[in-house]
Amino acid sequence: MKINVDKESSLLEVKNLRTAFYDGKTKTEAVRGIDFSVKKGEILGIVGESGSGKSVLVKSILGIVPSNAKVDTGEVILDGRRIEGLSKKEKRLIRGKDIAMIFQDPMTALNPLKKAGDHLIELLVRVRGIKKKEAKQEAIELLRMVGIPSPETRVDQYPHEFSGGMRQRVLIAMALACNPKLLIADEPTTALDVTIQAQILELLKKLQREKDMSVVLITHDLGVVATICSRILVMYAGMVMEEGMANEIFYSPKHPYTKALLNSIPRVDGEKTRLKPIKGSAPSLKNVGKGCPFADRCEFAFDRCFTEVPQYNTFSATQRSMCFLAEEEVKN
Amino acid sequence: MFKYIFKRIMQAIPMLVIISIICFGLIQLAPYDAVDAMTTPNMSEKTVELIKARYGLDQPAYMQYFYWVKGILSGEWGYSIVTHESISKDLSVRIPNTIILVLPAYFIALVLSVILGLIAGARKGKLADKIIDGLSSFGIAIPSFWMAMVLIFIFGYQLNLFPILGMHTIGSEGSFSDLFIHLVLPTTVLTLSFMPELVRYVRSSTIGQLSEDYVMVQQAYGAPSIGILFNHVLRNVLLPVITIVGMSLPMLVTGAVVTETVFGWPGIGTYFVKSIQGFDYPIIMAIMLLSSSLVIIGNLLSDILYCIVDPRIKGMGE
Amino acid sequence: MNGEKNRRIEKLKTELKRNKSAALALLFLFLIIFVSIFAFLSPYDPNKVDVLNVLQKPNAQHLFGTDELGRDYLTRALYGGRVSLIVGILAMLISTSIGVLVGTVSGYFGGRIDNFLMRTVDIISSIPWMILVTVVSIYLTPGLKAIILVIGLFTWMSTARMVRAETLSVKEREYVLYAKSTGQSIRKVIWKHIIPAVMPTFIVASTVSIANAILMESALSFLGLGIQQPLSSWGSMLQNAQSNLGNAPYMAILPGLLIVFTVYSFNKLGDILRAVVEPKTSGGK
Amino acid sequence: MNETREKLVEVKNLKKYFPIKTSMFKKGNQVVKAVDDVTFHIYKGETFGLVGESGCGKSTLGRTLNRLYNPTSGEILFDGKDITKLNNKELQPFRNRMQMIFQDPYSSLNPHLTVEKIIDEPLEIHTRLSKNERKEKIIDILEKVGLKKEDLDKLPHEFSGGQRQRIGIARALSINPDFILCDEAISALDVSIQAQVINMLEDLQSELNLTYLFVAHDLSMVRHISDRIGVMYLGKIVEISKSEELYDKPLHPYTQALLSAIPIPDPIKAQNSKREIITGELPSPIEMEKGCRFRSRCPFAKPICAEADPQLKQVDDEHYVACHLY
Repeated sequence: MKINVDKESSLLEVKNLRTAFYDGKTKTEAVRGIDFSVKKGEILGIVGESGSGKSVLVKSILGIVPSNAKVDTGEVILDGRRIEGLSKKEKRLIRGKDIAMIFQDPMTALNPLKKAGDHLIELLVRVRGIKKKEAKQEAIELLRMVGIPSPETRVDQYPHEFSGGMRQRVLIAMALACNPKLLIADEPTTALDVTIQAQILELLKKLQREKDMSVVLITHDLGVVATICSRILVMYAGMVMEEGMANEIFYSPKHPYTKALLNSIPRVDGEKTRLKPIKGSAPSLKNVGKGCPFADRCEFAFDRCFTEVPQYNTFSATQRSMCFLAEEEVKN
Repeated sequence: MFKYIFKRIMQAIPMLVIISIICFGLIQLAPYDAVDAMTTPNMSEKTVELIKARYGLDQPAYMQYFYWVKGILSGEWGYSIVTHESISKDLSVRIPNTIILVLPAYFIALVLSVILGLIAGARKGKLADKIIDGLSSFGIAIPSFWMAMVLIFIFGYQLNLFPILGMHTIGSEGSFSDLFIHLVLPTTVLTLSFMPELVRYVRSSTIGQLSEDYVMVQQAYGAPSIGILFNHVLRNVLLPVITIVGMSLPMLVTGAVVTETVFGWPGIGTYFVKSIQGFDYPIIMAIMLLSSSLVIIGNLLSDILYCIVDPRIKGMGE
Repeated sequence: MNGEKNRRIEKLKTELKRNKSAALALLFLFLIIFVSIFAFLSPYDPNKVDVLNVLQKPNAQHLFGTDELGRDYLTRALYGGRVSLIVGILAMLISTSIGVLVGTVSGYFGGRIDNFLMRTVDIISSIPWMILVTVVSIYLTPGLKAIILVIGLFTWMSTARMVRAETLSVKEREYVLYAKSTGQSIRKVIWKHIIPAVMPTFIVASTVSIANAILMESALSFLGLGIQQPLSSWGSMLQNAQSNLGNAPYMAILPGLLIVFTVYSFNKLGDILRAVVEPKTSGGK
Repeated sequence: MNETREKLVEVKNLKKYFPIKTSMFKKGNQVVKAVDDVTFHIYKGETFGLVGESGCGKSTLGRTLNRLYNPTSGEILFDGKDITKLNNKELQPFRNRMQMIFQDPYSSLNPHLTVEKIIDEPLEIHTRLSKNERKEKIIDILEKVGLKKEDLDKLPHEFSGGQRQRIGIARALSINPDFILCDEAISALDVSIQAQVINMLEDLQSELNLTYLFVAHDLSMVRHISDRIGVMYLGKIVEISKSEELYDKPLHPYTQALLSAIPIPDPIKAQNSKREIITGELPSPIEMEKGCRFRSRCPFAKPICAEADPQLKQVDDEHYVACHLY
C-alpha cells in the first residue's frame, strides 16, 4: 500500500475547546477543554453516553450551538485555516462547503413544506453555484447516489412521503451536494431500525471511500463504531477519556471508563456471562468537582483522583488516555 | 384531497342545520309574535289571519321552520318589528358599510402583524422583541371602545383633524375623499385592536419554527439567517395564518360592533345594537344566523385552503 | 411535597426577578383587589348626588373630579372595580369548571361522548360571543347575576378544548397505562393522574379567562347591555364618559386605565403561573 | 424434560386489529393488523424475548397479553385460565399477578407523585394492608432495587433515568407478581446503566421466581437476558427458538438479516463478518397482500411465498419457524 503523506496530515484540528450552557447565573459546562484532530480520509468515531458532550462538541466546531450556549474558548483549524480569524460570513460559508453535517432525527431535519429536491437544489445553487435548471438534474443524480429508488419522481416529493431511512438518505445527499471535505454524522442511525441502520452505515462507508472525505461519526453504540470507524475518541462528562485506533480501544483499552464501558455490553456470540455494569450514574455538569470526572464511578479510584484532573498519557503514536493509573503503567 | 374537502363540507352542513334550529327556537321563545312585524294595529282580524296563513304562521312549529328556512334561502329574512322594514333590504345596505370599514383594517393589521411578529420572533429577547411583545400584550388589554374614545378626543376634539361620527358629511354622500376622512379613525381603532393577538400569534409561531431541527440543519449548511427566515420559516409561519384568515370571515359582519357604535358608523354593528335595545327579535336572529353561518363557512374555507396549501394534508386520503 | 412547594416558591421568585413587568403587574393586582375591598373607607358615598359639584375637574377634594351628577369619581371607580372583579372572578369560576369537566370527560372517554361534547363546543363557538352573549342576555333580567351567568356559561369552550388536548396526551403516558393495567378505577385514574396533569393548563386558563371576562363585561356595559344603574362598573362608567367626552374628558381616563392595567395584570399573572406550575418532568437538563 | 415444564402464559391465534378512522360517519373497514394470528407460550420462570423492528407489533402483543388492549380474537391463557374475555372486575385477581415495566423512565412515573405514592398505587388496589404496613413494604422493596428509605418523599424528577427505572421496577414488584412484561424497559437508558438494570432483573428473577416477557429491539441485550426468543415481522411471529440456537442457527431469512445487521462491538469481527444487508423497508401494515409478508425483501422468495401465508411449524425441539423454505 502506498503511503500518502497528505493522508496523514490533519484536516481539522481542535484545541482546548470549551462550551457551556447558561441559564441565568448557572453555568453548565458541556465541553471541557477538548483537543483532537481529524485526519484526511479517515472515519473518526466519537463515543459517549448521553450528557458526555459529544453532540455539543461538533456543534461548537460548526458554530451552531443553541442560543443559550456559548463557546468560551477554543481554536479550530480547518485545512490550515484558523476559523476564529474569519469573519462571520466566512465562517458561515465553511459550513456546508467544507464541513457538512447530518443529524440524529431525520424526521424533523427537513422542512416539511419543501420538496426533497428543493432542499438539494437550494444548496447546489448557493454552495456550488450551479444554475437552477441544471441543479435539478444534479439533485436527481445525488438521490440516486444515496440509493433512493426512482429518484426522478422522489425529487418532487415532500419529506412526509419518505420513510425515516429514506429521509436520512436525503440528508446524506444534502451533505454530498456540497462536496465537503469533512462530514459530521451526529448519531445518524439512532432513530432507525437495525436493518436500516446497516444500510445507512454501509452507504456512509461507501461514500467516504468514493469521495475521499473525512467523516466524524458520533454515536453511543460501540457496535457502530467498531463497524466503520478507524479511530475512536471516548468522551465522558465533556472530556476525552481516551483516544486511539479502533483496535487499540477495543483490544487494549487503557482508561478504566473505556474498559468498564466495553464490559457492560453483552456479547452477541459465545458464552453468556454476567454483565459488569458501571456503578452510579453520570455526574451532573452543573457542579463538577476538582478531580477526574469518572472518579466517583471508577473501581480503581484513589485519593488523588478526586482532587486533581489527570494529564494525558501517551501509549503509542495514536493512543492516549487521561488517567493516573495509566501514568503508572507508562512509568513501569 | 377532494375526498377530504367533500367530507369537510358534509360535516359543515349538519352544523348549519343545527345553528338554524337554535336560531329558530330562540325566535319562538322570544316574547313576541312574528305576525306583529307584518301587521299594523288598524288591520282587520281577517287580514291578520290571511297574512298568517300566507306566511304559514298558522302551521305547526316544524312546518314553520321549513317555511322559515325556505324564506331565508330565497332572501326573505322577515321584517323589523320596530320599523317594519325588510331585514334583507336593511342588511344589503348595512353589510357593505361594515365591509368597507373592516376589510381594509383587517388587511392592514394582518400585514403589519406578520412583519412585526416575524421581527419579534426572530429577535427573541432583543430590544425589538421586547418593544413589540410588550406593546402587544398591552394592546390585548385595551378595550377598543376606550381606544376609540381616546382617539376621538385627541384627533377629533383637540386637533380637529378628523370627523368623529358617521360615514359622510351631510351633502357630500358621493365624495370618496369625504368617506376616506371618515374612515381614518375607526379603521385605525380596528387595526390596532386586531393587531395584538395576531402579532403574538405570529411571534410565537416564528419562535416555535426557529427552534425546529430543520432550521438548525439549514444553519449547519451555511444558509444565512435572513435566507432561513424567508426561504424556510416564513412558509411554515404563514401556513397557520391562513387558518386565522379563513376564520376571520365572520368579522366582516360582526367584527366592529363596538367600534361602529362609538363612531356611529351605519353598519351591521349599530344595526344590531339598536335592535337589541329595541328588542327587535327578527333582526337579532337574522344577524345571529348570518354571523354563525359565516363562522362555519369561514372554518370550512380555512380548512379547504389549508388542504390546498399544505402538502402533508394534500397527500392524505389518496 | 414540601420540597416541591419550596421549589415553586423559588421558581416564582426568580421568575419575578427576571420579569420586572410581571412583578409590577402582580403588585398592581394586589393593590386593586385591596382597594376595591376597602372601597367603603372612602369618605364619599358612590351614589350620593351632589348638584352643587357637578362635573368638577380633578381637585384636592375630588382627586379624580366628579361626574355629571356630582358623585365622587374615584369612589365610583373603586366600587366599579368591585363589580368588574366580581364579574371576572365568578364568570371565570363557572367557565373554567365547565371547561375542565367537559375537557377531561371528553378527552378521557373519547368515542361517542367525545364526539357529542366536541360538536356541542363547535356549535356554541360558531356563534360569535358578542352576538351570543347579547342574545342570551335579552332573555334574562339584566343585572349583575345575568352578566356573570352569560359570560360564564358561554366562554368555557376554549378551556374545554385545551383541557381535552392535554387529557388526550396525558392519557397515553405510561403512568396512566400502568394505572389502568394494574386495575385502578377510572375515577381514581382521573383524580390522581389526569387532573394534576391538566392543572397547569387550568390555572393559566383561569387567569386569562378572568381578564377576558372583565373585557367582555366592560364592552357589554359600554353598549348599555350589561351592568345597570345605579350599580356601575368600569365599562358602564365609560359609557357615561363618552357622552361627556367634550366637556369632561378626564372621566374617560380613570376607568379606562383601570381596565387596561387590570386586564394586563391578569394576563401577566397567567404568564408567571405558566412558568411556575409546570411540573419538572426531567432531571438534569 | 420440556414436557414437564409448566406454561404460565399461553397465547393461541391472538389477533389485535386497530381500525383506521376514515370518516366520522362510517367506521372504516380498513384496519392495521398489529398482531395477526400469533401463537406461543411462556414457561414459568423463564424469560421470553420478543424482538422485531419498530412497527412489527411486539409492543402491541405484549400489551394485549396484559389485557391493556382488548384482543380482536384468539385466546390468552394465564396459568391455565382464559383471561381473554374477562371484564375489568373479573380481571382484578389477575392484575396483581401480571405487572409491567415501561420504556420511558420519564413518562412512566407520574411527575406529581412522590416515590412512596407511586409504589403505593398497586399496593393500595391489590392488598388489604394498613397504611403503615404498606409503607414498610415499600421501604423494603426500595432497598431491594438499590434505593434508600430517604427517597420515599422525593419526586421523580430528582432521580436519574436509571434510578427512575428502578422505581418503576419497585412498583411492579410491590405486589409480588408472577409475570412481568418489560416493554422496552432498557431502551431509553445509557449503556452503562442498562447493565445495572439487566443484572438487577436477573437477580430478582432468580430470587422471586419471576417470569419475564422482554420486549426490545436491541438484539444483543435480548440474547443476553432471554431463554427463548420470538422474532416478529409485521404482526406475525416468524421464528421462535432458544436464544443461543437462534443466534447460532437462524432459520428464517428475516431473522438471518436481522442478526447480521447487528453492529458487533469488535472491529476485527465486524470487518470480517460478511453482512447480508437486506434491501428495502417495512411495507405498509395497512395494505397487506396475501402470502408471506417478508417476501418483498426476501432474497429466497419463491412463487409459493406469494400464494400462501407460511404457518409456524416445529423444526426442532423448541424451534419453530414460519417459512416455506422449511
